[in-house]
This record gives sequence, structure tokens and C-alpha cells, in this order.
Amino acid sequence: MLDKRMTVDDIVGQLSDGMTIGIGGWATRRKPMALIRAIARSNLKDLTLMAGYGGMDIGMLAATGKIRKLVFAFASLDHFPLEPHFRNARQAGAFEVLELDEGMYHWGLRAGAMKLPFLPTRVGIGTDIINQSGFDFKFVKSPYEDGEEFVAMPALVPDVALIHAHRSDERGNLLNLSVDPIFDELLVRAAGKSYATVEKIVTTAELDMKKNSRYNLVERTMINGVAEAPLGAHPSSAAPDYQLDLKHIKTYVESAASPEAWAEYKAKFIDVSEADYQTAIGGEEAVKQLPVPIY
Amino acid sequence: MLDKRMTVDDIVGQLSDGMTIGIGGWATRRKPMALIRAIARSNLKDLTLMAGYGGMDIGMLAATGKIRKLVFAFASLDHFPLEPHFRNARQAGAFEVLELDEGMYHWGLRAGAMKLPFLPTRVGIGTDIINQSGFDFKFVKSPYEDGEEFVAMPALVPDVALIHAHRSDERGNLLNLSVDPIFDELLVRAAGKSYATVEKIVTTAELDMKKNSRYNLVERTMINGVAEAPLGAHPSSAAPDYQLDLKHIKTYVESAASPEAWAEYKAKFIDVSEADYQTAIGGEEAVKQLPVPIY
Amino acid sequence: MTQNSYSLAELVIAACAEVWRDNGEVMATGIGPLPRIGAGLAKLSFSPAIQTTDGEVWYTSEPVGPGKRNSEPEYEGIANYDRVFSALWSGRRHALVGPVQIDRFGQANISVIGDHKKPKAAMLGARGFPGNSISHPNSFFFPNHNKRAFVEGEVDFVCMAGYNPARYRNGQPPKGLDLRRIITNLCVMDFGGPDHQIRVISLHPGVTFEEVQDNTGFPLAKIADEIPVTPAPTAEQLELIAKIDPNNVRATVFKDNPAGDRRAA
Amino acid sequence: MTQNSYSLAELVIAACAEVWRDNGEVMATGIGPLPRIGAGLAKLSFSPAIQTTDGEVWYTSEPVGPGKRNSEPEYEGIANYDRVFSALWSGRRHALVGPVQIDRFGQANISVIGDHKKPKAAMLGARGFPGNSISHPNSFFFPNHNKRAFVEGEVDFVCMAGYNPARYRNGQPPKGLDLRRIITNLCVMDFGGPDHQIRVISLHPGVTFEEVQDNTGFPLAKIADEIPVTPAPTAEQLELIAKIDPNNVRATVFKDNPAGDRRAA
Repeated sequence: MLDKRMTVDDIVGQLSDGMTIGIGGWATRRKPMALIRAIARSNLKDLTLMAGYGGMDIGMLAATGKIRKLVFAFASLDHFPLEPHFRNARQAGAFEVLELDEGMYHWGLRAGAMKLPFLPTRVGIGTDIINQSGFDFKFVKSPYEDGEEFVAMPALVPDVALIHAHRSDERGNLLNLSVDPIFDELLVRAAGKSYATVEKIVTTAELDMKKNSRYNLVERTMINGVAEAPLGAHPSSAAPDYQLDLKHIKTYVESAASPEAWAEYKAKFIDVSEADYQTAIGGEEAVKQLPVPIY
Repeated sequence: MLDKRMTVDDIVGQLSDGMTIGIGGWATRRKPMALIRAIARSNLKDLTLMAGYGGMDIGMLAATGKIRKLVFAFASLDHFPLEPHFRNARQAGAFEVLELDEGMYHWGLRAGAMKLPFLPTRVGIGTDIINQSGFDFKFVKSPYEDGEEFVAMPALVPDVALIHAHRSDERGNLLNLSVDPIFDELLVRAAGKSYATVEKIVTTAELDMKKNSRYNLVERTMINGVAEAPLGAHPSSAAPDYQLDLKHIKTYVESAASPEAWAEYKAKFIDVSEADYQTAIGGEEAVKQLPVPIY
Repeated sequence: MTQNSYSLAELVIAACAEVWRDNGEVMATGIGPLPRIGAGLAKLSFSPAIQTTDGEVWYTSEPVGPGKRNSEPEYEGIANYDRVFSALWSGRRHALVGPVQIDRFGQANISVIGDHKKPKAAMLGARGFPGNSISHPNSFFFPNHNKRAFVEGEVDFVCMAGYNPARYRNGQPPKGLDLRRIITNLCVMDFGGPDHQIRVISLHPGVTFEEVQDNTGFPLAKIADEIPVTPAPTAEQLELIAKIDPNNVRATVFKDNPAGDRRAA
Repeated sequence: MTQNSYSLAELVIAACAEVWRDNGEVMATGIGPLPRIGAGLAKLSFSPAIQTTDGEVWYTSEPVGPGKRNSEPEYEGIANYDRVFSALWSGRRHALVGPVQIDRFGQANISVIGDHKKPKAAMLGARGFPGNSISHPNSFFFPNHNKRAFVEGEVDFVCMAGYNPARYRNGQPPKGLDLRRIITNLCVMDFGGPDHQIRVISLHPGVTFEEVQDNTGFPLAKIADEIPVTPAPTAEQLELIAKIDPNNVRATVFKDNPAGDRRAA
């Protein structure tokens, strides 16, 4: 039978210098942090990061110098509105950016998913989004009577998409059990290849697909590999399995205060195995008891 | 509080001659048949019907002479592949048609939902779809290096959308409990106004939205009115509440054999109140026991 | 309860609520505690049809204020990320947001201060501002009305489109562009001056037009020679505000939680 | 089991299965009993990665044959309507469909016979044929190989695009157009002749090229002067076919369920 199981390091082994990597999730929700940490401690360089709805994924790869260009709509830790490592790197001019509207971003993913070179939109008109050096936006005119002119949002096509989900079987049949799946489905469809970390790999029967059909993120033909990575989204959330870890996020935020603070964070939480990481954050027990945050 | 409850006749009272009416569902699934029957026995005329995934909705309104123009991708009763009343009317040249690909149809709805005049697609290229007298399809060229030329699918914007769902509260918060919601959400978003019949109007608490969030078809701001119409999709299905009625569909199919057969069907099943209709089909008990069809 | 017993925060909340009057059935998004409580106030009084969320992903039957909750609210629908865009692109939304900078055209910025390539201060990024601005009505809240917020030239990075003809290839913004009101700690403004010039439509009690103009980087219009005073929240409104915000988060927005009528100070 | 103990239906099923060989991990859609059983056969033998459905809305772990089921299959994923388009527009699908007409260009029709405005026979409508044809590989099954199906000119209404340069503004079909095979009651064909001319790649046992050509409205190419015989299903394949189709629906497709090797008749 089809067996797509890999390790986190196997997945990172599929990446190479200069690639365009798309990251799923949203700010502090379902970020594939086990993969981000593994990239952060790898020798990979010159990545173009597509992280429209960015958080620590952007910050951690910015702080470890992995990013050549960033395509994004925001970087935020939500309860901590500004992403401090992103901020430091941006203010140092450390990488190129293409800044997009949140809706343009998934509209570009949709173009990619549909194998179209562009999709028309009004979004961006009248703003500096379409005046950036990061991309030469073109326009397209309605051929019908209205004759309206639109921004031609180019397809966003990552070489590889990395996402975190809750369950998978060996074949890559995925369940994303969050209330809000965000745009992970479009990201996967847009990408050349897609890899998912999941909280748990189970049998196909245990997916209970008949009950969970609306949580089946995407068909397995779109998933090239799955790695079991329990707590793999930490310190972002993988609700309902666990909530975000505000205390850890605070520690992370504070690590941006100085090179020394960052070195300490990195030594303790990035340059370690995932097993040691889990010990450092208090173990599964502690993470599963994190309280539901208030918005 | 907001109270959007109406009767089936109230909804039909919102329609007028010459309107463009979009119909939800798919062939034999969740067709708003109580509304279709009410339109069939009304004085309405010259309707443009948008029923991409058509079944008895098209057939019944064709047989009662309501259609001036039909926008569709197919008309079928699935287990009975050909829709006989549609067939008779088409072969008599009874109305204009704009025939679309199934995907173009919902792509056009998406354009309407997004208030865009068109969306680009390759679909239709090389076929007679784009050579019909029903619409003068224009083309649009990618402004980027690829320079590819696309069909500009025009927005589909019904004046009114009519759909059938399972539950609603008074405010129009809807649940569509089917495994497959088809494209009813896009239809509602594309339309100027939208009305839903539902199996049952319940309290907001009874919607159990926390459990059923992925079945919440669309936000209530898009729904102008809801009418309770138990068995309102019969003889199409509203699974899981009830399955399609193959025996009734067979009776309907046979009614296309002659004007006399149709007059008999019409007298028994259309020119009657919904209460009498329900009696004529054997009552709720019988409908709820219909077997799951095999595909 | 005397006439003056309301805070500046409560005055602002009542002024925020007004932006959703006669909006019909739309998604009402208020970013930050005062706009959010304002949306709740509108919903509980003159605009019961608007849809508000729990600040995360649910539409709720009753408004949900900021901070801790005593019980789970009744959810009436899902407002997931995808659906927020569907709603906003439809135009059936009115957002009241808090940018960092705004200019005479209503162009607003939350991305960077300084050069976009190497900013002096990197902030959030454009978020959904570009799409919001040309799709549905938008209003603004500024807790500190000053020239760093109301800038003299254009904002450093235009995230929200405004009424700046030079920014449009045909000189005209898309028809969805509809900037409504600006509520600050000093006054309420709209875009009703000549050529959408920003104009003061009410001054908070004790504030003068000169004070507002002195703290604004561009010339303001007036609704009338005698600018009305921003209406004080009614006793009923104050009760509803207290109901929506039992945690009294509103008291933490302005330093020392000043009174709404500064003539009384 | 002797060498000849297979039906024409089983021969066709084995030939249908071949279209999914070396396709990688794609959605395999077989419309009608024989193509559907063929997809199942491919999945159970040489193409285990392909995804097949229960004929309604579910991807299943094992192929589901036509007709009554003894137990509910294991569902591995949802194949709802929206997702079918996502899959097909991605190109990761190969459909084997049964049109009413096909022409020398591979253009296919299920809409009308006669004039589109007032047809002699109105059928289904274009369904998803236009999008399928330019997005992913497609193959065809015709139970009755004759000149009403294989028409002389163009089909009456082109639902599926084909290799007809006159139909393209730049003379070239979109790169997604990829017509693969045609399986009939007489032979297997592909589009491998000069300029995509339809050519016979195998003849069912006992069928001659002349018989095929006489029943086709346009000239056919040959893969070789000596056209191979369509391979008989192996004993293992026949077992798998019986497993996928326990209701023996395959026996009802061709009148009197003829033997696969008509030389034996």
C-alpha cells in the first residue's frame, strides 16, 4: 500500500537553497513549528518565504538568516501584535519583501491552485501595495461593457507547502480539526509539492471520515508526505488538541531584546531535538492543559 | 429581534415577471421543490432560470411554460439520466438557452459573489460553449509574460436565489446538513436577494452552531427570508433528513409521455397545496423511510 | 447619575456606535476595545440586525465585550477566515479600525514608518486594509489625535486607499471606496467637506476646533461655523455599555480614564 | 479456466484499466459500469495509488463496484462537488467517459443531436466535459462502435475540446488537452497518428481493421501493419474483476453478454 510517512528531517531534506516555501496556518494558529525549527537549524539558505498570515514562522527564520525574500500580508503574534524578530530583521533591511493584502494573498494562491497565471481583483488599487519594487503588478481590463480595470494578481506558486494538521493516515488522508481551516487547502493546491506534519498518524478507519468529512483538508493526491510530530505546532495552537502557549510566546518575544537573549532562546529551543524541545516546554501534559485564550 | 420568517407563497410573492431566478441543489439533491411547485402554479412568466445543476426544477418550470431563457450545464434526474420535460421543451425550441460547463457555472457565480464582472478560465476553449448565440463570450489576455488568452467568464448574478436547507433560526442562520453542500453558498452570494426553504425552523440554540459550524451555509446577512417547508425538497433528497423518491421520480418521468399524462400529474401534485401534496406522496412517515439510493 | 458622569471612553464608544446606524444587516467589525464595545452598543440599541463576533471566529447572538467572560456566548454562525473575505468583498461589512497614520485623503497605514525597504519602524504589514478600503464602508478610531497620526503629507505606506485622485489610473476610486467617520479623543470627523475633505462634525465637550486643527497635519473643514458638541451617552447607553463591558476594559484605554466632558475638569 | 473463458465486457474492462497505468497518484473516474470496474482493476493491480470513489461523494480505500453493496466501504476522503473541480483543474485526474458522439479530432458530444437551438434530440447538456477536456487526461468508452458515434464531420455540439486547430485562436489547444485512449466493443484506439489522428492500437479478438474502419465515419491510422490483438484479461485479472463486480453488472452491458474472443463463436 501507499506509505507516505516521513520524519520531520526527511521533509526538510526535500528542501534546497533558494526554494520558495509556503507556510500554512495563521499567526499563532497551526504553524508547522517543528518544521520551522528544523529549517532554522539546517544549512538551508536564500529561501523565499510565502507566509501570508505570518507569525513565529517568519520571525524564527528571519532571526536565523534563512530568508532572502518574504511574501506576506502581516507578521503578528496576535496577543503580542508585533513580531519582534520580523521587526528587527525588517528594520535592518535583512531581506526583500513583497507585501500583500490578506485577501490578495489567498486570491494568488487560488490562481496557483487553478493553474491560472493571474486572477483579477480590485484589491491593491489606490495603495502602495501595487507600487512596491518586489513585483511589477500589471493590470487587466474587463472585456465587457463595464470596461473596468483590475489589478492582475499573479499566481502564488510555492515550490513546497508546509502545513500542520491534526490527523493523517499513512496515505496522506488528512484531518484538520480546527474550527477555522484558514487557507491551508489553497496553499497545498497551489504548491508544487506539499508536506504535512500531524499530531498523530492513525489508521484510515480511525480517521472516521464519514463523521469528519468536512474536516478532510484536501485529497491525498495533493500530499507528498506526512510526518508525525506531536505538539508540532507549539507554541502556536493546534486546537482542539491544544491551545497556544502565551508564556512561551512571551519568552520568544523577549528573546528579541538582544543577541544574547536570542542565543539563549536558540540554544534552548531550536538547536535541540524535538524530544528535548518537548521536555524544555514542560512536556505533553503541560501543553494539553494550556487554557483557551481570550480574544 | 430580527424575524425573517415567511411562507413559501410570501417568497414567490417577491418574484416578478422577467426576473432571473437562480436555483440551488443538484439534479436530484436539495432542489427547493416546494418553491418550484408554487412558481409552477403562479402567474409568473418569462423567467430566466439559472439552474446549472438542473433536474425537476428545470423540467417542471419548462412543462408549465415559465422559462424564457435557461442558463444551465445539464438537466438530469441522475438515476433517470435524461430530464424528459426539459427534453420535450428543448426539442420544441420552447426557450433560449445558455449552456455552460459545470465548472464555468460556479466560476461565474464566484465572479458574481465577488462583485467582479468576469473571471478568466480556460474552460470553454475549443468547444461550442463559447460559440452559442446565448452570450457573446469575450477573451482576456494575461498581462504577464505567458501572454495566454482566456475565456472571460461573465459574472452570473441572479436577481433572486432560491435554495433548500435543513435548519434555520428566525434570523436566517442556516444549516445545510448534507455531506455535499454543492455550490449553494456561491449562488446565494452571487444573487441580489436570497430565500431559503428549510425542513424546520428552530431556535438559535437548537442550531448547535458550535458543533455544526462547518454546516453553516452562509452568514445570515445574505439571507433575506426563510420559510419552513417540511419535505420541501421532495421528490429530490434532503439527506440526511430524507432520501430521494425514485418511485415518485419515475411517475414524474412518465408524465412526460403525453399532454394527458402531464395534466394528470400536474392536477395531482402541482395544483394543490403543500399539505395536499404531502398527503398525495404518502406523508412524512413514508418519505422519511425512503431507502438510501445506490450510485 | 448626573449629566457629566461619563468617561471620555464612554463618549467615544457612543460616537463609535453611531457609525453603524442605518447600515442595514452588515458585519460590524470594531477593532480595539472602544470600537468593539461601540458595535455592541449599536447592536443592542438602534441596529439590532448587524452581526458582531466574539473577536475570534464566531458570530454571536449578543455582543461579546473584551476580556474575560462569565459564560460562553450563544453562537449564531461561523465567521471563519474565508468567510470574512466573502463578507467583505460583498460590501456587507462596515469596519471601524485603528490605523497608525492617516492623511488628508483618508489613506491609512499600519505597515511601516519610514522607507518600506528598510523601515524606521516595521509594524504589522498591510493586513486586510487594501481590500477593506475599496470593498465596504470604513471608519477610524484614533486614541491620540496628533500630527504623528494625522500626517501632513501622505502616509508612509498607503495600506488603505483613500480619496486621492493621483492614486487612480482614471482619477476615480473604485465605487466600493466609502470612508465614513473618524472618531478621536478630541472630536468626530467625516469626509463630507469639498472633494471629500475631512471635516469636523462634532467636538467633544470642552474641545475647540483650533485645538483639533493644531493637532492635525492638514487643514480641516467644519460642518458649520458652530460645530455641535459630540452627544453625551444617554443613561440607557451607559447601562448597555456597562453590560457589554463588565470587565471595564474601557477604563484602561485613555490614561487616567478622563471624564468625557472636559469642561467639568 | 480455459484461455477463452472471458466475456467481451471483461476484455473491455481490462483494456479500460490500462488507461490508468503509470498515471501516478490521480483521481480515476470511470463513468459507466465497465470503465468504473476498469478503474477498480487498475487500483487493485498495477496502479494502487489512484483514487476512486463510491460513485457518489466519497473516496474509498478499496474500489466500489456498481450495484448493491454487502457492506459500507471504508471512506478515505471526501470527493464533494467543489473538490472534484479542484482536483480536475489541478490536472491530477484521468476520466474515462462515454460520450454519444466523437469525431476525428476527439471532439465529443453529450448535449444535443441536431441544431442546438431546437435539437432533434436533447440529451444531458455539456456537464463538465469542456473543463475536463482541457484540464486533465481523458479517455473514452463506446459500447457500440458505429458511424452514429464516430461521426463523419464534427460532432453536433462540441462539449469536449479536441485536436482541431480551427477551434483555437492561435491554432494550439491549451496544454492541458491530453486525449488518451478510446475503447469500444471492437478495438482500442489512441491519438497517436500523424497530427493526433486516431489510430487503432489493438483489435479485439476476431475483429478486423476493415470492420472497424467500416464502422467509423473518418479514416483511421494503424499502430502497425499488423495490429496487435487486445490482450485477454489474465486469470488474476478475472478474479479481481469478479471481486469488484460481485453483482455481475458487467454481464448486462452488451446484449447477450458475448464472449471476448469472437473467434471462438
